[in-house]
Amino acid sequence: MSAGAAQRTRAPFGVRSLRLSGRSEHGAYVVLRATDLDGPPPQPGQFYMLRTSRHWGAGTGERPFLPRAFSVLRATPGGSGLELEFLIEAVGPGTERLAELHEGEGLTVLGPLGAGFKPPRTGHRPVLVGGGVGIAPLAIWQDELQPAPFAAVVLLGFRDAEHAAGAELLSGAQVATDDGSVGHCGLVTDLLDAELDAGPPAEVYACGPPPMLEAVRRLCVERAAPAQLALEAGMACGFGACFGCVVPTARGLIRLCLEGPVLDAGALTDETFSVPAMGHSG
Amino acid sequence: MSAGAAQRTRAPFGVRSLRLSGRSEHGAYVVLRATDLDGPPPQPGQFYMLRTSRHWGAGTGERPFLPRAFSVLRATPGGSGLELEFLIEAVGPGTERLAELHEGEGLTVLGPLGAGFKPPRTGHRPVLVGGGVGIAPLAIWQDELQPAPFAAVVLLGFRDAEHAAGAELLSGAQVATDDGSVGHCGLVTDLLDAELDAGPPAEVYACGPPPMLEAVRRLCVERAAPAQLALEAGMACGFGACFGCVVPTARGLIRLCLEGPVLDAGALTDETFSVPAMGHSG
Amino acid sequence: MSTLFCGLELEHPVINASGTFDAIAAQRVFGDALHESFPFSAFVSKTVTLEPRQGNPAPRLWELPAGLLNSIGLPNKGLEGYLEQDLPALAALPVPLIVNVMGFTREQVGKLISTFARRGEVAAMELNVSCPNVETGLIMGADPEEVSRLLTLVRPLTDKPLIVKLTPNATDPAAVAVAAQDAGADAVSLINTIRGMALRPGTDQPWLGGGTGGVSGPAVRAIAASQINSVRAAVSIPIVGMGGVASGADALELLDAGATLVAVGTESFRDPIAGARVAAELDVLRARTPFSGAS
Amino acid sequence: MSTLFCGLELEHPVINASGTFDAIAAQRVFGDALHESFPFSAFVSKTVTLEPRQGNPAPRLWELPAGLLNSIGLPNKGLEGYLEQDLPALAALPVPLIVNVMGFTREQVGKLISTFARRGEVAAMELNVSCPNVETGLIMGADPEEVSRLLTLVRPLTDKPLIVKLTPNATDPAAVAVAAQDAGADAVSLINTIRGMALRPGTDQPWLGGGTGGVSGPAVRAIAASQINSVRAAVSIPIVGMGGVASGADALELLDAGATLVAVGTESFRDPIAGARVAAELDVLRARTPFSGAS
Ligand SMILES: Cc1cc2nc3c(=O)[nH]c(=O)nc-3n(C[C@H](O)[C@H](O)[C@H](O)COP(=O)(O)OP(=O)(O)OC[C@H]3O[C@@H](n4cnc5c(N)ncnc54)[C@H](O)[C@@H]3O)c2cc1C
Ligand SMILES: Cc1cc2nc3c(=O)[nH]c(=O)nc-3n(C[C@H](O)[C@H](O)[C@H](O)COP(=O)(O)OP(=O)(O)OC[C@H]3O[C@@H](n4cnc5c(N)ncnc54)[C@H](O)[C@@H]3O)c2cc1C
Ligand SMILES: Cc1cc2nc3c(=O)[nH]c(=O)nc-3n(C[C@H](O)[C@H](O)[C@H](O)COP(=O)(O)O)c2cc1C
Ligand SMILES: Cc1cc2nc3c(=O)[nH]c(=O)nc-3n(C[C@H](O)[C@H](O)[C@H](O)COP(=O)(O)O)c2cc1C
Ligand code: FES
Ligand code: FES
Repeated sequence: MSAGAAQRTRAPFGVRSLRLSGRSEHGAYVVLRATDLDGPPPQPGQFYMLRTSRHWGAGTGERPFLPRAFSVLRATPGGSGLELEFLIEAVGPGTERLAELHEGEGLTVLGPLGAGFKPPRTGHRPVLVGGGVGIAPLAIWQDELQPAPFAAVVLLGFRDAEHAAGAELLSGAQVATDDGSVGHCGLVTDLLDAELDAGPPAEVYACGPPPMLEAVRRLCVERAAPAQLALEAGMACGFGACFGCVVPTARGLIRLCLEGPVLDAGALTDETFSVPAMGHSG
Repeated sequence: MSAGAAQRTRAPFGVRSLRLSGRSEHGAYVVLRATDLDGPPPQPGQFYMLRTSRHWGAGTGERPFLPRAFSVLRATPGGSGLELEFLIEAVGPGTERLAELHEGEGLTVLGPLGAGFKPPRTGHRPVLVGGGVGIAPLAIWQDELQPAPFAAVVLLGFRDAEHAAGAELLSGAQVATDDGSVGHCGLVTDLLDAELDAGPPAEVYACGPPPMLEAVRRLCVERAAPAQLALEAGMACGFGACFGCVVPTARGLIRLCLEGPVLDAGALTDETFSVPAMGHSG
Repeated sequence: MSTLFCGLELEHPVINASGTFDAIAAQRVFGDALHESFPFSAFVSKTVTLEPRQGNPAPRLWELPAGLLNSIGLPNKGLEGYLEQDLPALAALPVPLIVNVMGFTREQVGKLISTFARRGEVAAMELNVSCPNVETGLIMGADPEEVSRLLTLVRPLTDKPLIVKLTPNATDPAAVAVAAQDAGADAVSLINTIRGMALRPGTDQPWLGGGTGGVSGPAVRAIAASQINSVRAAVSIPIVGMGGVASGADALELLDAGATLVAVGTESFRDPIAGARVAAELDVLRARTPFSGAS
Repeated sequence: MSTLFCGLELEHPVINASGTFDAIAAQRVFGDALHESFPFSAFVSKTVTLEPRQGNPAPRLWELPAGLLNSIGLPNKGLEGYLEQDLPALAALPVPLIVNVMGFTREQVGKLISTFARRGEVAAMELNVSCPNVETGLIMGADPEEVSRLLTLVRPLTDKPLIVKLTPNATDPAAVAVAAQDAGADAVSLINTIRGMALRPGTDQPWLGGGTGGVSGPAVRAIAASQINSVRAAVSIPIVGMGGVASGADALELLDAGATLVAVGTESFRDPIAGARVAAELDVLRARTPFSGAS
């Protein structure tokens, strides 16, 4: 088995329809909670393909049609099963439809999929860097990381205050906003830059829009800090069937749904983030 | 202007979204009520093209896509506009979606469309014959018909008791059911047959499944009773644009949405009801 | 957003697709409002043939995922009937009139073209060589040489703009477009409907009275965009783009693919004023991205 | 509901469409459950070429109304890589293996066919002459003579069933099917994806890294049914029908149109066990209408 095997929980074969057990709003974001009776606990950084069990389609441009990929935000054992949480930013017909789902309605899921985060190397302190809705996989990762020997440092960047409301989903986060309305005025990579200078060697975990990930990658290469980046790509299937989600890496084009979404920064190249992307907001 | 002009109220140009002000169930049928702020009062026998304002699509077979035709069941002046009512039997993806609409949600309508019923000739008593969901246009017609010199006779046929619950939407109806669970065990045309023998000459108004309309037509030809039949055909547009809704008549193929849906029985031929139809249930 | 097309100055770049809007019927249904807010910047008639046609037997429609399958079969009153009964009413519309014609022989097409050439009410003609419901349409329009021979005969018969409507049911629509351009067409329009079929559920018999039919609507838009793009690369004459346009964004995509005008077809069935909505949405989008789809 | 196809006894008539299910990847993701409830009655590999291919640059996907536009570009490990890395795992699947091959020259196809002809793991071969993403695919498959020449060369190289996969981007797919049959094909399969395109919103540049792509999904089903029906009328060899099958009713429609097997493609992306659901729904429908689609 490969080194990444531990970060991959296998998915039940086929979609299953879960009941939405909760829905909450956090500024620009919606958190959906659904009860998973049959699924195994996911690894932090893994994702699910989601769609609403009814009326998935007929939105703007007669879409959505395919399911959409979402990082697991949290997974906690509940009374009747696993409580899965997802963080949704409505940016198009699929996310809009998901964001309007009501408690009690059905959420059709496939997952957990992909490979998640690997634990920090010995002696390295975890530094979590999130941008926008990319904070999602960092929440479950913060939950699972041991507080000792190092508590995780959490650095989050957002566009404005409305988005920065998402920071409440993690604990002890330092925040940067583009418009300075909350925290540091500027980029979250400014915070990372400073953080890399402070204390023992860092292992960086990052998820966010492509320009942010590219900046994190460059910074970590410069500082020789190991980094694991959770990427995005347009996905049709999520389980390696369509060959659609490729990203350029040092090993050539790889299927992100299968080999990622978490990839070592060292495996990436200058081209990785040059592909027209899903358009995440920071 | 042609003789039928009076039975045609012109529609506002373009669809409008109405708010659903009520929804009730009557056995196998659902009645939707919506407040029409801008539309003119329809003529009995006219119809509307309906769709839900949201999530019209993505049902069984990735349909519906086009709007669906519905006879107006009733139109009554309300506090803030006209209260339009429609009778829905869920038989496929479009009617299923409409039938699940909730109060307060949007109903997108185009109409009133087509030409409705003409008043009975002098000295003729109106006999209304409905089958299944075809009772809809007869309800508004019964409301509008003068009680003198003749009260309308209402004969309704249904499959079973669940469907016969729809009879409560008209007053004083005689009912026939296929399974004999309510009223006469047999066809509504049995009732019509008897009714044509009783009293002064009848003018028949009928709406229902093609075999019923064909039986009514033959009966009325035999008895030389004038009859106005409200037909159905698959429609894409409802306003004469697609040339899709043709039915064979003595004048050749005519667009039902434009020349009908109410047609004089005398204009029809043996072929009229031979076209694979929408599959109304009796 | 006024648009110049083959010498016609149109108020905006959105017209109707032939056979998807009957302005005379619409006036009966909607009254004067039709003229007051006419949704298209030019009106294209349903295909006119020399002789009257009943069209195909019912049923003529089958709903598809995000689309429509039809086999209408080109019912029309024939040339005489059109001239007498329809032309006066269509000439009164507030926009230029484009007459769509089709013939079963080159001579028939010639007769139609030369007749309309003499009518001042007619601003331009669209030549339907692409209807998948009628034998000839398919064959003429799929073969560059057929189109070339046809145009050579009929092009000299009129000074009015002549638009050749291409069939998508061809291995290489761009080659047909080149043949049309070389033989003097002023513009091409595409796509017509794509040949499709539905079976009566649970049987091996076709649902449609006409057997096969043509697919239209959002389901075909990406196919239309591709064909428009490849025709754009092959010819320099203007293109009327159509196929699944339901919004300003869709219209912009076909314009960006290479069209000068876009036509709205099936979407008008869902809303008779769809054309006006598409034009308005397009206006907003173009104001946002000023470099895009400039006419 | 067991089905006989070219001498293979299959448990039901639903297989996968080439390139839409990677059984090796699926095993990594879903584990043993994949083998325990394998959704298809035969497994068709993604297209194998002689040399390894990276495929097209990203982005490769664009969502359409009721459909998908893709330009994957046939990435694969090449013949050697397939034989070494994939064949052993695919041979272990609980169903017969059909290898899909494509070559850029007739000689390449010959090499592929003769190699797989000698492999006991391979039950049948599907010859892709129809992929719209790679120059040759389009040209070979659209021309009856090209197909005839190709088959004449490669048919003698194997006793195994040879299925020719047709392109829908042709004026007359039935003529190509006839050519394939006459040159010894055991079956034909259709439709492959239909050429389509999407533009990067607000620009005149293609969204897809490969420029154009292929349309699949429910949006193309009526087009598939029509082509299957016209091929059925022209040839007597069995047909593998595909294009937009998402339910048992869809599968039944393609069977009734003339197919012996149906393949599920895009729908597997929405649910990896879609094939099994389609087969089960089909079973129920056929029990209701016993005369329909008998194999
Ligand atoms: C592994 C992974 C994890 C993710 N986790 C999260 C998460 O936790 N929370 C979250 O909110 N999002 C997450 N995303 C992103 C999410 O999947 C996308 O936002 C979603 O797919 C957008 O779908 P949509 O229909 O709302 O918008 P779309 O319009 O489909 O997509 C938005 C973007 O896609 C492109 N696009 C536009 N039209 C099309 C089209 N027709 N076809 C294809 N692309 C088009 C454009 O670039 C557009 O900006 C994740 C993505 C991946 C791959
Ligand atoms: C003038 C008029 C008035 C009407 N009034 C009423 C009314 O008051 N109340 C009422 O309930 N109904 C009424 N109808 C019928 C109603 O319009 C149909 O029941 C409705 O369109 C069915 O749509 P659906 O999506 O539910 O079912 P569909 O599945 O679209 O239609 C059901 C039938 O259509 C056929 N069909 C199946 N699939 C397709 C397909 N893909 N494309 C086309 N046809 C298909 C079959 O024959 C099937 O049995 C009226 C129809 C007309 C024309
Ligand atoms: C019901 C219907 C009737 C049509 N009739 C004609 C016609 O008479 N002549 C013609 O050239 N095209 C005809 N077409 C094709 C349209 O003009 C247009 O090319 C096609 O529908 C694609 O556009 P759309 O997807 O916007 O509908 C017809 C299309 C439909 C749907
Ligand atoms: C993402 C994707 C990849 C495909 N790859 C191949 C391929 O490698 N070889 C091939 O012959 N067909 C390929 N196809 C075509 C399918 O096998 C099938 O013919 C087509 O998708 C229609 O079926 P569907 O609508 O069920 O998807 C591919 C289709 C898709 C959507
Ligand atoms: S999303 Fe289909 S292979 Fe990755
Ligand atoms: S429904 Fe379109 S013409 Fe009647």
